[in-house]
Amino acid sequence: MYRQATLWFSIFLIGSLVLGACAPAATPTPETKPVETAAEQVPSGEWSLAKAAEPWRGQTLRLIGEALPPLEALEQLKGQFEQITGTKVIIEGLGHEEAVEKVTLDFAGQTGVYDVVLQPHRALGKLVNSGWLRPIDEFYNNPALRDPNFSYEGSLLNTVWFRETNTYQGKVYGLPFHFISMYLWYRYDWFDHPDEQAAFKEKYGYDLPSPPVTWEEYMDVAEFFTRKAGETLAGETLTYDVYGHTWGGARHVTAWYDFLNVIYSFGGRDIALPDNRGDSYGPVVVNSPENLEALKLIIESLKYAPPGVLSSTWDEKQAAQQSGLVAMAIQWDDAAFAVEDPEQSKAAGKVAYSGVPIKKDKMTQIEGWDYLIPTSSKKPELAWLFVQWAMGKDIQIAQMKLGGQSALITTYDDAEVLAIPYVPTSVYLKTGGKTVLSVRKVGDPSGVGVPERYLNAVNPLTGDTSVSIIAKPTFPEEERLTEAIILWVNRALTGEVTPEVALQELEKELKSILPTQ
Amino acid sequence: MSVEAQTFRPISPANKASALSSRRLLTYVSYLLTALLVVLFLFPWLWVLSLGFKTRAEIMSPNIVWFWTPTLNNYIEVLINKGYWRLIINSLIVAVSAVALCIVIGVPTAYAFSRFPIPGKESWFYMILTFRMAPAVVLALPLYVLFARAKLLGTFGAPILAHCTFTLPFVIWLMRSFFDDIPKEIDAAAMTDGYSRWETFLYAILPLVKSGIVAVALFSIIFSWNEFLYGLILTSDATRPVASQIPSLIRPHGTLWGEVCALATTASLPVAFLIFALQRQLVRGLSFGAIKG
Amino acid sequence: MAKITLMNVSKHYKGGEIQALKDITLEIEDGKFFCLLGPAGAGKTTTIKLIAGIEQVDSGQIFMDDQEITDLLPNQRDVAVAFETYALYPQRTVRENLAFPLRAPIRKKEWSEEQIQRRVEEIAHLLGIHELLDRLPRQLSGGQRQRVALGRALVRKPKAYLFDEPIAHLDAKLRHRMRGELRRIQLELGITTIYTTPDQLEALSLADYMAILNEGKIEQVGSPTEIYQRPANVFVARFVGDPPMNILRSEVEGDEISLFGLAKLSLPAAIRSKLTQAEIEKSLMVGVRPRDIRLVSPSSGEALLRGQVKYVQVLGETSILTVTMDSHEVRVKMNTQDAPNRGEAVGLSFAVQDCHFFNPFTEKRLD
Amino acid sequence: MTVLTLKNVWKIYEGNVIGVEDLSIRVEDGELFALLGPSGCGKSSTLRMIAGLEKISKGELWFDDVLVNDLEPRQRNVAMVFENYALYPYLSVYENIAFPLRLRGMSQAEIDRKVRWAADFLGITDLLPLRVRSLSGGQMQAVGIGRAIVRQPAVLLMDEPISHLEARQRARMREELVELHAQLGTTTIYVTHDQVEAMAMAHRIAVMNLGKLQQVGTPKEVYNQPRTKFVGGFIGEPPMNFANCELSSQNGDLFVVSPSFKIKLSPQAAQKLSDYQGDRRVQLGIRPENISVSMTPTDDSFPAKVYVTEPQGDRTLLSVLLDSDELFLIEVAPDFFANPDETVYLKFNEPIHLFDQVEEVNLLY
Amino acid sequence: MSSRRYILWWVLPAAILFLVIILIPFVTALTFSFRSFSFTSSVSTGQYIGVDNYRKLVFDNDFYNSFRVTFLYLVPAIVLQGILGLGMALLIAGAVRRARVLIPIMLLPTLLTPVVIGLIGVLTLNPDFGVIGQLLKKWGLVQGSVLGNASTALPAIIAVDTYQWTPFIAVILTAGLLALPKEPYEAAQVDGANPIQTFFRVTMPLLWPYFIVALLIRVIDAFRIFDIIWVMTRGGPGTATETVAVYAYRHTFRYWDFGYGSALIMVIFVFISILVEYLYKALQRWQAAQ
Repeated sequence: MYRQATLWFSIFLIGSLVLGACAPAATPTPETKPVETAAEQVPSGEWSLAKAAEPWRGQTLRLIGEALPPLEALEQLKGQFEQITGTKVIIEGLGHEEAVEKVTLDFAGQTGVYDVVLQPHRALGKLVNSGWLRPIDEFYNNPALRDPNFSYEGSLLNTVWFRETNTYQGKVYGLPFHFISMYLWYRYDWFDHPDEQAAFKEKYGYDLPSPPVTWEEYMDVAEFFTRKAGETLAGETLTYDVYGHTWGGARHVTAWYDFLNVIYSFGGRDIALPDNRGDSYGPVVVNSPENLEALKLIIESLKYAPPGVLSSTWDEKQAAQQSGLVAMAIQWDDAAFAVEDPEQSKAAGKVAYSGVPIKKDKMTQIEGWDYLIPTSSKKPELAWLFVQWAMGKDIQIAQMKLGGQSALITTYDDAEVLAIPYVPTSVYLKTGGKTVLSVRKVGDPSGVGVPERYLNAVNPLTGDTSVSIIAKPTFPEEERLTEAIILWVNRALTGEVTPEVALQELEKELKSILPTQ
Repeated sequence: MSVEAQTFRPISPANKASALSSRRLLTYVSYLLTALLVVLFLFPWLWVLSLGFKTRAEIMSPNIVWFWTPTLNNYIEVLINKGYWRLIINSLIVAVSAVALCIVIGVPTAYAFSRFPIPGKESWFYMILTFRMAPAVVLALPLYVLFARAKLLGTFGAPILAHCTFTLPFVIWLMRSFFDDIPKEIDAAAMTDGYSRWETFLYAILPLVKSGIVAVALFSIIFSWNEFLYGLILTSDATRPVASQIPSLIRPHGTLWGEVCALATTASLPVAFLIFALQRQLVRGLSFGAIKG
Repeated sequence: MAKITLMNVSKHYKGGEIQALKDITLEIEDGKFFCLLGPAGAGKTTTIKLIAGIEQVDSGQIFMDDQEITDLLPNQRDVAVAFETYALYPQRTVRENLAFPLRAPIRKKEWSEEQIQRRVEEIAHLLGIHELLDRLPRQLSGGQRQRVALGRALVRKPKAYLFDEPIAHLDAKLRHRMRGELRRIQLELGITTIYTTPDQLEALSLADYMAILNEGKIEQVGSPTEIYQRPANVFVARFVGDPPMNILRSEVEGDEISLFGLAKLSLPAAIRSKLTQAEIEKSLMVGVRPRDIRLVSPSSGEALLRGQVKYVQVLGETSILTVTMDSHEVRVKMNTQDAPNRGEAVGLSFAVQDCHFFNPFTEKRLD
Repeated sequence: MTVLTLKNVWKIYEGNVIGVEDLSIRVEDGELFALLGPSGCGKSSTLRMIAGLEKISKGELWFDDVLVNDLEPRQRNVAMVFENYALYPYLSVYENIAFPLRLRGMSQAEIDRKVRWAADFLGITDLLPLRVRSLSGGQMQAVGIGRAIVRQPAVLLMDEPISHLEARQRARMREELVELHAQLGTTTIYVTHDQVEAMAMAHRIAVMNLGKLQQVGTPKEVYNQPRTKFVGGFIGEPPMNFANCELSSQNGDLFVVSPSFKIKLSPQAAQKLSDYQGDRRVQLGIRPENISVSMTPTDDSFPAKVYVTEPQGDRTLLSVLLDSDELFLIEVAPDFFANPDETVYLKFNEPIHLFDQVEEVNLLY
Repeated sequence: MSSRRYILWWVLPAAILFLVIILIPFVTALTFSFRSFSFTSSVSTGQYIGVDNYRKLVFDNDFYNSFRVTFLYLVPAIVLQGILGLGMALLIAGAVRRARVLIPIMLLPTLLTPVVIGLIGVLTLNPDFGVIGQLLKKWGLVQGSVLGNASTALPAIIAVDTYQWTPFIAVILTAGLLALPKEPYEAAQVDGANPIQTFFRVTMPLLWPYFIVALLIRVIDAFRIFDIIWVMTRGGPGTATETVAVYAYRHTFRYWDFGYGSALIMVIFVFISILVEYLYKALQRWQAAQ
């Protein structure tokens, strides 16, 4: 019986040698062909999209991305582009992982199905390294294709952010679809309630911090708001247990982001990235005292989180916020719209937004999704024109209103955008603490604006109130690092191993993944 | 003999009565258990169904919501606004075509395996069976490349052929055992009656395995209907089966539970209907005595 | 109508382990009723299958008239087969089963729908299954199914009929009737018919001539009378005739033979000469049919053997006695009225001209 | 050892189909009793009711003095040999025979002893380790019997146990079963459709047809004095011939008249018919051996046309067509020969039987 | 028959399809396993590296763990599903008339795709929002999260898998029960078996082939299916639910390491083919014995 199995195996073995030649090249290395522009010369007269797109009239453009509300906005608005250019745009929206899988396979197979792909910026290294992405400079610098009104220099909220999310080793590969950061979300109706303030003061000897800006305050507040059903909270009797905060405890990417928030704030890093650049390799420093302290704090904080915390991902975190189960959480700003949506959230209008608590750094981490143009696309110019169009103000505002996070400064001129409760904090964080659209004082019933306490909190690292922007790796091994960190953090959170062991093992594993160590 | 004497002592009328009532009790218990099982297996499904009529706030409530005003929003949103009703049609096209193709191709092959002296027959057959378990993960990339070169990506051809990777071995495997159960004399009779091999297969043998084919097809359709990875990576939005689209409802700002449930329950209806319509054939086909391998 | 010839046909099963037919050569004359008689596993069904083309010969040739058909497909041979296992199409009604051969694509032009229906009715009447025409095979008893199977063969007029134990599952009375009918049909149509049966009575009743098959070999070919009266060997002698012929091991003592050492019988001259030819000196096999033995009083001088009645099986008019002497058993067939009771002592007597003599080594007939 | 009594037993199936009608039989202790009839006559239903496999719709079934109507089969201590053997296909021969003993939790040693006894008794000791699949029909039958006798049941039931065997083997098994019964002495009920079997083996035979009991008697009784036309036709090989006739009295003599023949009844027969008030149309029954044939007309003979002749070794069967288009089977000497459609002359010898056209009872019984 | 030369025509379409969509891709994947072929490595170039991937695999403890987990998942799941499926089948087959209606209803869970089943599992088992999770919490059966606890996550997955697949097994066994021969039952009744003895000594042995078929299908699936586990736990907490399928999926579709991923799958494939062959042979032996 074993003999037969091995027989088959050897048949395949022989077959594989024969067919090996037919197999696709393992790493396709297409050279980046110079763009053959139909309109090479500078057009006479004013630039217009219709004219620039003339050669592709009647063609179809395919875009793929994660099915997020801003993508739906794009779907709704793409008609404008189609009308102007006489092309057809097909937008495919998939789940997060599915979008990544499908794009990678499409690139690996060099099928050229997609002209524009939306990918998380952390995939840049993988995509560039495999030769799958076309730098956009060749379009950007081509007057025939570039809208004179569009520029990524000076028009974006933050150039560091842009460098991190859209460039790789000096070349620009895309434009930001999503420019996102994490902030501390809290129920100001509870925090600002006089009964609660009094009770807190009595218990902890200092005023209820609204919001907490240090991790010590965070822990106190988390403990304070953890209540049983039947107890009173903000003047109401609870029908269910309420918790101070929630966390991403499952073996899921949520845990990784949440972990990074704390270690960055504690001054720790997983990889010491030179120049704070994600595309540069640095030494593995994950097993540091700061990180250990951070990890222990996370574990400690789980006492004040709902029972489901160890299996919670961003869905459960979001649900905890929406259902009024928790007093605060650290969450992505592109998810906030759903908390502010009264259709699905009991907390709508009762939430204010602050930054991640401070230890040694007042910081935010960088994240984004990009519009990218693959080398396999057969009509990259049209793709570029579409991306450029999508970066237009109207489109950006429309996406913003559906829950997107625009990178464009001009988006925030719009009055309606400014009225979105989480916008001021988002912009404040993304501009490194430079732009303050509005300020929220304690007791302000609107909840809109950067909380005064956080605004005034000093960054211990710089001595001023600025916000540090922390890059994450984008080199090809990034995904493996992430998975490794998720696994060991999860093991530490569930108590399978001690935090010390987790970080030691993690350090070993990260070193084995990185080629330079 | 003493043993018999013990076992077969005369039974008094009292014992008789109790024996009778215990039999009746057993019937009632079996009814009760059946009902319990139905509830046990139906309840979660019904729960899923009910979630489709709830808002996210009602679904993700810390207190379970038992009574609520049903909303059709999830159905409207997912089926009409997102246009996913088309995906159910896609699923039908893919599953039915793949299964039809595999039946058309696989049934004669199974017959050949059952009847003809194919050299190395059992080894081939075992190999077919083995490949039923070739994981999609390993075949996905090669198939993707293959279909890209054949310009099948974005057409229904790609998922249909990909689903054949598991449907074809399944069909050949099960159908062969159906054929094995049919006496070879039937073939012999038809052939001496003047029918060629092919005519014999068509007129004499196929009618016999009709319900077997139905059963195999139904199971294949279920497998195809539930397939995820091929349906995802080998399709475009125009050809994607519904199962593969469901993860797009898992979003960082919260899974669209209502829509997931609305879509999932709606998507299971066509197959449920098929099974319901063909249940007689299904039971007959399965009890052919043939799925013994 | 055709003459069918088998030339040196051999057939193995299970990868050569089991030899079903060993070098069979047979000629079945045109228009004759030919019976293949033999016990289960003798190779009867295999022979039918080879002639029908359902199975392939390992070696040898098969001819129909002068055309070699060894490699032809069954549908190219134009023979009709009635299978012992019926092989009815379970999902078709009796009517459809009977019409099936006529509906074969190759006969599309020959038979109109009306003709088919008429023919089916005709055959159904003949076989007494006309009331069952709209039933499915599973609603029929074994005997009824067998008649349908037979009907499906008879519905056509092929070059040859091949019947594989076609009436084995009918009840006794019907078997009598069907036997008569089959014989009549064959006589009227004159179609070459090959008929297998394990039942010697059937073969004797029906056959123009017959072959006895045992373990893949032909033991004897001949007319029923020949075979019954002059069995070629012990196997045939015991196989044909009911109850089987008593075979008595005997010692040769000069001109006489001694039966079980109990009785002496003088040898006919013809046999004696054969004995010397065959170099048989001591022992001999003597066969006596149960019908040829008479019961006499044990004390009478006529009694060759004396024994005790062990069983009496009443079969109606006749009874079969099993008489034991020492460790030997002899069966006697006689009228029930005259039958003794169980346990009675009896004497047996028979005439030497009713005896059959066989070579004890080759078991072949001596004269 | 058990006396088995059926009192007015009915089996009524769904849809009011009557399987067994008002059957009363008493089977004596140690008797070998045959239930004989064509398929569907109710004999198997009867047996299955005795086994407890089917419920008795009406009536009473007694084992000695115990009413067993409502007992489960396992409480009746019956053993059964099934037509299709009903062996446990997944067990060896040994385990098949041991099965009933294992159910009773007997010790291994005890089981071994009994199984070996049964196997030895049936001469199948060699087969014990084999799988039942590899056995021949006869061997399977032996195993089925072994399983039945291994626990010495009160009643042994046999349902067509040898009907699937070859003729030659069947003849031998008949003797062996008789021998077996003689040694065990267990009350045995034997169901068969083969009258030869019943005749050859049974002490007494109950002939059934269409759910109704036709006659109970010893083999000789049912052969010589069939109570109904059915029994007459069913028992005997080749079967009894029947002809539609009319009774007519002429000059004080009673004649049986048909288009083909006219026969004068014997005085004894006429005596029996003296107070017969029924239809004048009757059926004449005569066994094949009681017809003599000659090629030339004689006294009392009448002509018939040869249909087929069937030589059978020690006899020849002759089928003839009467003028009334009735087919008669006649047993003639082995050397008899006639061509088809040739005319021969028949003469009926005693005994002849006369059956009522409607009731089909033997008027001369 | 001299149909030998026609055999090819009967099997040709299937053979071509089989070759194109299964064999060639499979062999292609096999060639991957001899290459260094990963998109998430800056040094991987796709070159031929012999059996390095296989060598690496020998020292991969997580791989061994995934095998262990697979069996921890497979064995209880199959036992549970077998027992429940049998119970269900016995009840359904108890009266054929009831069976007709029940079979489509019973199959409803099977019609929810594994992804959905997994999602529903996640939702209902959540102690904060889910109906089952809350009940478990209320009854004190599980403290905290079912899926976040290494000792309860795998049982939870088994439970969800059981929910989905028991009906499938039940349908196969129902068919088996309906097709069982009557005779051995009657023999057993007469032989004196009570209902319990009948069940264990007659029904079970006769039903075994059906069990083996169900087992075969489920074993194969257990090595293939990753969707339910991926959706529910992604192999977590820790690696407590990381089966070989999940592990291979992670390497292939998370790390984009086609070289190592293919090597993993080839080894798994050989392993299952041996397992399946063993089961298949057992099945054939069983049939031969009947």
